[in-house]
Amino acid sequence: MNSQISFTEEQSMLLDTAMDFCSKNSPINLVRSRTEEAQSLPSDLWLSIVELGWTGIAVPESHGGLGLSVADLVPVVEAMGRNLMASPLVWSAISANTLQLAGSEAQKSAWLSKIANGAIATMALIEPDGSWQLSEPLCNGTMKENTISLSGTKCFVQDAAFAEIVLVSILLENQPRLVLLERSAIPEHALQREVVIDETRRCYRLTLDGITVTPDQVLPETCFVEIEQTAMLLLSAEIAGGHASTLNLIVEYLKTRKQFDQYIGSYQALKHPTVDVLLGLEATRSHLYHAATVYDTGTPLEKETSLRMLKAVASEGFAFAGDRAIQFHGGFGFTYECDAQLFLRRAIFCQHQFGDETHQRAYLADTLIDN
Amino acid sequence: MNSQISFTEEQSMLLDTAMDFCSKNSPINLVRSRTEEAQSLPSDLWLSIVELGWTGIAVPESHGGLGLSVADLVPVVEAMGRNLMASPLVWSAISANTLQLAGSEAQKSAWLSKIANGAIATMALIEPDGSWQLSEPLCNGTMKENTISLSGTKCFVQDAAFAEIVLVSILLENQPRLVLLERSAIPEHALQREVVIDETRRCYRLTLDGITVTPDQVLPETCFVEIEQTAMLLLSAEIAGGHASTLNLIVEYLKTRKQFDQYIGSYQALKHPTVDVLLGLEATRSHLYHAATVYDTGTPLEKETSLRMLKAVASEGFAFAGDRAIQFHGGFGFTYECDAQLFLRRAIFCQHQFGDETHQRAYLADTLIDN
Amino acid sequence: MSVSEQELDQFRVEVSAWLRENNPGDPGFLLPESFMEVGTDEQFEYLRDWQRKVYDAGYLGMSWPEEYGGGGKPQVFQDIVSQEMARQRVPFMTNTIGLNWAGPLILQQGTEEDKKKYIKGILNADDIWCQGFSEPDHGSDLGNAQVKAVKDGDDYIINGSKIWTSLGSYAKYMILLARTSNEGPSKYAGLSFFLAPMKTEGIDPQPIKKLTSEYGFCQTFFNDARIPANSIMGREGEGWQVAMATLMFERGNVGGQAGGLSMMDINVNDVLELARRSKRNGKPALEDPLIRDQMVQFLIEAKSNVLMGARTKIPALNTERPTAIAMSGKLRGSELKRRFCQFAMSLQGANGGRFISPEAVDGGKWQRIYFNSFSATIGGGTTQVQYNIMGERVLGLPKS
Amino acid sequence: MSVSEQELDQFRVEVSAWLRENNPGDPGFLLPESFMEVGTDEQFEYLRDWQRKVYDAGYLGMSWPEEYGGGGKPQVFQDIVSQEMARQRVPFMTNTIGLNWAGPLILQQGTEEDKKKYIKGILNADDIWCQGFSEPDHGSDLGNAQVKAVKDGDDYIINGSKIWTSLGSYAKYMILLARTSNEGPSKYAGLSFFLAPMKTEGIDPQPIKKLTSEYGFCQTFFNDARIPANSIMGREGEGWQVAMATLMFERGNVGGQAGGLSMMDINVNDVLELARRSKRNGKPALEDPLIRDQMVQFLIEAKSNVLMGARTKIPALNTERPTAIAMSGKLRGSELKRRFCQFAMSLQGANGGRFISPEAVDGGKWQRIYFNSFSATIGGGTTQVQYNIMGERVLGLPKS
Repeated sequence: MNSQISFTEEQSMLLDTAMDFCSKNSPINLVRSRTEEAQSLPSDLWLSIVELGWTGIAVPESHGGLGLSVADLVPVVEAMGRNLMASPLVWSAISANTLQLAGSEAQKSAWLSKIANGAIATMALIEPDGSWQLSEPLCNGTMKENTISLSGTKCFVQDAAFAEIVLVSILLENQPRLVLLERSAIPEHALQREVVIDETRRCYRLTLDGITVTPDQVLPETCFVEIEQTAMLLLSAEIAGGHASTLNLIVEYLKTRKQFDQYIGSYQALKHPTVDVLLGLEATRSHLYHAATVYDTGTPLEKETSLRMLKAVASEGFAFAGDRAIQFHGGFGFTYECDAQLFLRRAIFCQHQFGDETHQRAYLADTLIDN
Repeated sequence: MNSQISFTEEQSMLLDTAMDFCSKNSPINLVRSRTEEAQSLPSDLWLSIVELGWTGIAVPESHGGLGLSVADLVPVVEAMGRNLMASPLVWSAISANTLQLAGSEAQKSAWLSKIANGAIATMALIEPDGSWQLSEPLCNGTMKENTISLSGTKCFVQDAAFAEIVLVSILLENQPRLVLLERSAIPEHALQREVVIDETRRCYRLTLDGITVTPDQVLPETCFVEIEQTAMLLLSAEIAGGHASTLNLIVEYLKTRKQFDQYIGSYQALKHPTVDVLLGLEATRSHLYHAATVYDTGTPLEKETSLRMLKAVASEGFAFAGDRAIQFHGGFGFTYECDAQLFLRRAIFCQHQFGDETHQRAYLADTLIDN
Repeated sequence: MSVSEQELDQFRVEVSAWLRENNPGDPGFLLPESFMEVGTDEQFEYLRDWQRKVYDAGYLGMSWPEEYGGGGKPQVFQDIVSQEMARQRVPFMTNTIGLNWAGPLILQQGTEEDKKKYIKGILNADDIWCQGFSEPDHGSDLGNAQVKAVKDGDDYIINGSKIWTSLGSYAKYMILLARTSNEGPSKYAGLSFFLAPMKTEGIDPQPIKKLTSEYGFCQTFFNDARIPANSIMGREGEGWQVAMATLMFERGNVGGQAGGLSMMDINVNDVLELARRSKRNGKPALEDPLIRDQMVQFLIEAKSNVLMGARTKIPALNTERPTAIAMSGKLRGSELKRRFCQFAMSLQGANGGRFISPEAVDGGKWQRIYFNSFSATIGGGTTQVQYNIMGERVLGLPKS
Repeated sequence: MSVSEQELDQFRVEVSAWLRENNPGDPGFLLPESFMEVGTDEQFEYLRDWQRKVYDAGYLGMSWPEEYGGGGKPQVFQDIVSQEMARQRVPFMTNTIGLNWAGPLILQQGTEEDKKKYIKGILNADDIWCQGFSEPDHGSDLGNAQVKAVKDGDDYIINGSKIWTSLGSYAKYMILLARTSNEGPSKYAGLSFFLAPMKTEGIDPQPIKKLTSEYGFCQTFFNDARIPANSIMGREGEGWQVAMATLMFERGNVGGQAGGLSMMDINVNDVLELARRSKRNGKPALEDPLIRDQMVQFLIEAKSNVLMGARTKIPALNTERPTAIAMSGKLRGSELKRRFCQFAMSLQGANGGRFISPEAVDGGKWQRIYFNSFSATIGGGTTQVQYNIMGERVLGLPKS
């Protein structure tokens, strides 16, 4: 079995840059105040990100990007996760990757360079039933005289209100397909902000009823497997970062808070589970950089296995870390003021997107046991 | 849902008597030396048990017993379990109960009073595949001219070498049936001692090939459900007792052993899991006496549910306690000399008889969720 | 006064019908699960109105003396009301501290004047009560309370702060444990107990935002707040004994409470009910053997807790460690709840990531209960402290 | 000396063939999994013969100097042999202490005379070695060793006892850490290191019966045992340094070992293989979704451990807590093994209750490995102590 991890000098430098940038631009007080803003990230900060070239990492050079892989975004997203920085970067990148894999030449030409230059793109994949089966949308498209009328509801569409395009999965003539919706095609009332547990995020409900598209807005191919894989990889990168900061938060409190005249970190009842939080983090980061390695070089089976293992380990570990962070902060942990809740909320959100650990293990059983 | 526990003054007295008798007659040094003997218990001690009337508890008064229920044996078996006393009592009682429920008048008359008076009876239910499905034996009986030829192998037949009768489950004309084998019908070579993890027990493999019985040795009825239920109840009583003593063993060591100049019981890493061992015990004993209550008074569903819950909780709890007992005794725990291994061995044996916790929960899911 | 079975049965029918007819129904916003979680005015008003309605119908404080506003009936009537309220899942009685702790305490130890002054307002929810025991820096160590009360003429002057004051912003009175002396034979001897009027200059309850982003607790600051000297309960220096008597009511160790439902009981059966209507990946969640197994584990664990309770009633089955079950109750119950809430979220697929909103499963109730469940694994001695207590007091292990 | 890929490939083919032909096969009794578990004469003889055969074929100590009995070849040849032995799962080399710890130590620090005297006997298994580090009352605290060594003319007189001496009854030599002084700047300065001849009057290795009911360790008693003064390694008072050098070999931190398989590697893939051929209640175990899920959890956990190992090789991904992965290796590995053995037993239905015997699944191997797995969760610092160490040294938490 492939157990390779490769990490180049360039990736290492990117990680350092990203860690530096995110810690400077996403201190915890700003993370908190940004939850009150309309956008998850101020526009000028998004521009800085664009200037750093991160929006172009996975866009081909022919379309003005760096021509690297989506997996090369992992260090950046991990750094963002560490600082609870929310941004449209992940979904813009997944959208670009989707266009690259499944779009027409015209669609690619129209949008890839724009995305590389900071146009926000996002995807509408999930529906109100919360199913993780991306290739089984219930939303529908009905073709009539060269016009496709859409119907149904999408949810958890991240940053939709600020996106220039939204790639939407629908069932068209009983086939799962992707269609490209431009901002102008989405009436204002069709987007409704959703309340999600992670307050750093902006999610929207998108009501498709009444929206129409032309056939050339349908992507000629689909790539639901790749979309899911990319989402699992980048979501897990975000988780790994969040997990690392949760550990630091716990350790810091355990070192400084006293109860019954002793630092609480001297109690094994807190110390040992904190070691479990550490071991979970070490596991997640190891799976993460292995999956990132395999993402571009592995066989389809290796890719599938490494990503599902990653998402399972990452989801479980971060949820545990967040839960213990609240508990170990005692009464303070019960308050909104304590940062532990920010991480627990992030953990719960990420755990339930694109398959939790039970879901992933059920798939892994099929690949690992039956093959 | 029925959550009753009733425990009469008589049962309370029986528990006291049994605790007293077993702790006097089964000190740990004798438990150890008895593992080397042919029989699990010296004959004179068995006679004392017979004199106490325990072998007659569940035998009807009409056959010289006390006419109580098998459930009334629970306090006795718990007390035996506490002192790791092994004896043919449980299987003699289950055999008597089986005869009472499924035997012919002739079979009852021939054996029930003998069992009440101390004749050892046992049952051959399990086969080499280790299946817990009692009503699906693979051993066979072929009828020819009023003679039934048996074939196949039974195992885990407890105390078989000392039993006057063995009730054997077979497939006869494609129906699961029970036949009564008298000692004289079992050739010496048909019984072979088996190595089991619990060294206090005597288990035998019984090769049926070549043994024949007459049709009047077949029990007219079957009662596999009741056999399983009685076995789960009494096995769990034994587990509850063993679990209690394991806890005491751990607590005693944690209070007296020092490391790094502190009593090891002051370390939360040992103290807190020991509390879990305690909580497991409290759960098991609560389920035990509830199941014993329901055994005679509950509906079939309550009986089934309470017994499977009991066996699940008991199996898991004792196995955990035994495992931790070894660990918490450190280097000493790794030696045969430390009593922890006696309990762990007992725990593993009991866990794997008549369904472990996963098995029980699968059944419970069907009754609790689908009804 | 003996009551016939028939009379009781008839009463139950009557109460049940009244509740069915008067159940205030869905308010259109997510209600709190207990008085500790009342975070908005609309929640508070809704609940206060409901309590008043129940009292006006004669279904609250039924066993309290008539002369102070109670019903003067045998306790059994009130018990029937409480059972029916739980069964029909009507909202709880929000003046919990008054009804269950302060009220019974006043009836037990208060003067005639106290009873006349306080009891009726507790029952009809005119006067909301809160509790001032915990302090920011020594939550679990009540005996170490540091809020100061200094006698000055006809007043005590109070300084310091109390924390986790539920309903603090709505309360008219606080049961307050404060230090009147630093001398004396022990730290306990310096404590006194007050029925402090909250609408007093210098008393400032500041709502604390919880991790749920709701309010529901206050930190109450005292800055030279003058409360009347006769608001003391018992004598100066007897505060610890009064507080312990209060805790006996709080923990339900003794009767005397006004009754009525005091919190929404969320238990594994609610989780099972959720599971029955949940789908994962478009399929009924309860078709998944792993979910079934987890559900069964929770059902078993809950049953264990019930059966342990049943066993405590049989002394012969509790000879060795008679306090083990009672002392572990909070530990077992609170941890089970925390875990079954996690499971409840896992039944929701992507919707597990929602929070309080109409789109969320059950309005986001499960996410909120999960967050609120930490109040029980942390408050009143954390789970980790409970483990220590069990190890040391029940098993006799050496101190950590 | 550079070796061509082609030469190596050819060598691998040759070794592989030799092992296939000479694999001693099933002895008809259950073999131990490591030298720590050799409990009967028949096991010992079988394993000693096998080691000798491997040595005689030129496949052991291949990189050790020819003049002392080694092969004088590049290390890579020995590595190929070790890999092929693991792959073909032939029995392990039983003189483990000699081959991997004492041997390399002697080659590194011994005199010419030492090398001539000891090395060949280590390789051909004529001279079995054991280790005398741990003592009954302070297992983990090596620096606190209390066995006394007092110089008396040309001898040292040894008194005290050592514990967990594997192969103690078969050993000709022991690497012995003993106290030659109670003075000096620290407890470490009073220690000396000996290559003690075991067949000495007053040295009495007493087999310890393990929880498996097998033997495999001794407690070794020293009663005025006289060993030659020149059996000391290094100088008096330098024992701690020599012991630390030995531990570097033991932990595989430095190379120089004779090679060959030193224990049977039981891992999750063996459990998976067991699961594939197991039936529960007559049905293939791997049809049960709960068993599948548990199996997957073990496979993931094992993979995590492998990947952590891979990540340690990339400094840029280990900047924050560079020792976390290495220091938690024993903890992770030993606890995983204990748990997967429990799972392996649970696959066996009623047969989970068997023990070492022909009727048991795989001869009772899984029950035995489960029991033996405690040697790693207890020995060398219990899991609980490892957690402390991780918390304090890696996370910087205050001491317990």
